[in-house]
Amino acid sequence: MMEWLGQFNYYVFAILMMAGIYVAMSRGNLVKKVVGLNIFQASVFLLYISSGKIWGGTAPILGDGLTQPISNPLPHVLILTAIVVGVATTSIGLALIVRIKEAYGTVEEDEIAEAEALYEEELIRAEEAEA
Amino acid sequence: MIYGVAALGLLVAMLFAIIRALLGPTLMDRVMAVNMFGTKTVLLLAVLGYLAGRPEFLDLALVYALMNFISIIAVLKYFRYRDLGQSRVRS
Amino acid sequence: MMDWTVIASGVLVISGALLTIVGAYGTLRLPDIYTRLHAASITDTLATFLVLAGLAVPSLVAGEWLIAIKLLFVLIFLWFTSPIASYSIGHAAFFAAQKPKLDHDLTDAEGGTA
Amino acid sequence: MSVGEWEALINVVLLGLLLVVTFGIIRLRNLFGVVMLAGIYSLLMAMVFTLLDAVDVAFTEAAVGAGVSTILSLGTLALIDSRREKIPFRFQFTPMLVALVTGAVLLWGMQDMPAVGTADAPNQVHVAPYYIERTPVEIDVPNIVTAVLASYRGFDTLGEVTVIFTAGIGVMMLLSSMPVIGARRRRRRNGDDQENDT
Amino acid sequence: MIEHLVPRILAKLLIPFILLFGLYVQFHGDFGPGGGFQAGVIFAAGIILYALIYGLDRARRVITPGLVAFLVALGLLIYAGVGVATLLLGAEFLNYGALDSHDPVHGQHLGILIIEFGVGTTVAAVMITIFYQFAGRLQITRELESDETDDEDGEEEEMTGSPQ
Repeated sequence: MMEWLGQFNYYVFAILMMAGIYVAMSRGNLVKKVVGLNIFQASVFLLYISSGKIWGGTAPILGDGLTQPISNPLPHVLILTAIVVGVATTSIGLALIVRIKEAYGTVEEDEIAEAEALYEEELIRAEEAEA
Repeated sequence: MIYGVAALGLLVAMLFAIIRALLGPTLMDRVMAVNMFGTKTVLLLAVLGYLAGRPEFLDLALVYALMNFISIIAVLKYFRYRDLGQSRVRS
Repeated sequence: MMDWTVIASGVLVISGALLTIVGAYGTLRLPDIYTRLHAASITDTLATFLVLAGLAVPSLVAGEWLIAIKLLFVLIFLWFTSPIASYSIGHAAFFAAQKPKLDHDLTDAEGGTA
Repeated sequence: MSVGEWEALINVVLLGLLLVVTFGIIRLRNLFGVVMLAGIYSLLMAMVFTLLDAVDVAFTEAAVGAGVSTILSLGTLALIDSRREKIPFRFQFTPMLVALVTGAVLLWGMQDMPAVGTADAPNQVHVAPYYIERTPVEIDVPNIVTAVLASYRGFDTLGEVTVIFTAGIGVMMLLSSMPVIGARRRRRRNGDDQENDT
Repeated sequence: MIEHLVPRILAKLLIPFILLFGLYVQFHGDFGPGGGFQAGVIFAAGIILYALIYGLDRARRVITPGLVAFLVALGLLIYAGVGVATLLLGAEFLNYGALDSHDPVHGQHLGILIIEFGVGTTVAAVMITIFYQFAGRLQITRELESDETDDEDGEEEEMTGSPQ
């Protein structure tokens, strides 16, 4: 009865994944990159949860007098843990950003590369001075 | 049926809130839009529970009401002090 | 008997949803943060009550007290937190030295940050 | 209209809003605004989860996305003191190419997938009925998700908890130590004039 | 934000409810939506709200970082310990049926309850740890670099005249 919907959720998943990849790759700001990765991650969540749904079904919690079909509980389990793990790993990424800011004074990718190049030069010069 | 219509109405209001969050000339407008969006989320979650015929999942709406408040407090603290761990007024 | 429940619930829920739309539309149209906050928070309070009361009607008629009590809790939390969030936002906007837009501001130029 | 059709309709509207918010996130340069929009994104995602019957997942997303994730991002913003992206939005070729190739591959792979929400899709008939039928007999808890999470897939969950544990330790190690090295390097770069009033 | 009367009073009212609700989600997770992961995050959110309102120092005095670090490890140990206990009772790793020798279904109940508690403990403690580290970082850097004022409030785009 829901033929008109088709694979709509999967198309949205594809678009969100593309958007996530694009943000994570194209933006120079590290915080924005992390947000892009989160979008990417959430698109995968959407794929899994969509695949478990039955239209007109009900949540996989048993009760009295349920007549509807029950949606697939397995994707829910996988994604439930993935969300919490996702926020934990995101926090690691953010902590790394904080350390990068403290070390380089910036969170923009090109400025970090510049500072790194400067530091390399400085090291080489110091070695030459010693030799 | 009525719950479906009400849900669509709430979704229209959410669309307005999103537009305000996207346009929002000042940051405060965005914060306000997020807060408003959170309230509407709570309502929509309650309506969705009734739409699906399993209204016992209201715990979700309860969590939203609480979490929304916490995040708004964090936002305002960030705004006011630029430091989430600040404890008393610095001179 | 059944019809009465459905009609009462429907009227309450849909009027609440309409009120939400009005409030959200107000946040789009009004000129500055304080008036927008006004539109959002005041309609939110009543709309929350209407929607949740409308949802509570069928549960109360069916005698599902646990669900009605949970709805009551949601209502109480929203009634506590939503105005206070609005208050805090207004407070922070005031401390960020955003000036309300007055009549002469509006006639001078539209747009621009406060 | 039946309940299923209403669900499908609301699903379409919610996913449309999700796309709007996503493009807002791509376009916006103000980092605080991005964090706010990410909060809205997470709220929308949780509504989609509720609609798709994943109540437990929506519960988690509610607690994590709306609360903790926003607070962590704000904490980071307070620390890095960077309010705006330096580079404005502009079209970049290589990332776009990668994204387009990914999308094309995904669409190609999706051709064989069944439509969303059909009851006879392969993943609905393979292992899910086993869990749904056996849980009342073997575990006897009403929440099948909890049963699968804690008992049938307990080993998996142990691994996940270990990952969370490791992440907590990692953040502890990264942020509780003194930022000496970076500070010294920056001070050397800034010159010696700031050394004396430490 | 302790000097802000209205949020403070509301937080004083809400924090016990949030903690209680976290416990409800934790131990009611078998019957409705909920479980260790969600409960841990909600419980941590209660503590985080306390830290936001009353300041990190007071929160650290209530829930000391040492205690949190202990709880991070304790939760995982509870989880793995249940597995080891089932091993010792002669069943497979994490086969809770062995926990009750008479009724395996009851053993499953018990096992799920215990490991959910372990999960909740670890998740709550990790979230609190992460928040403590992020919120306390500014203090560390300030102490170290009290001479450097990183061009504060130099170029504010959308806010004019930040306080302080």
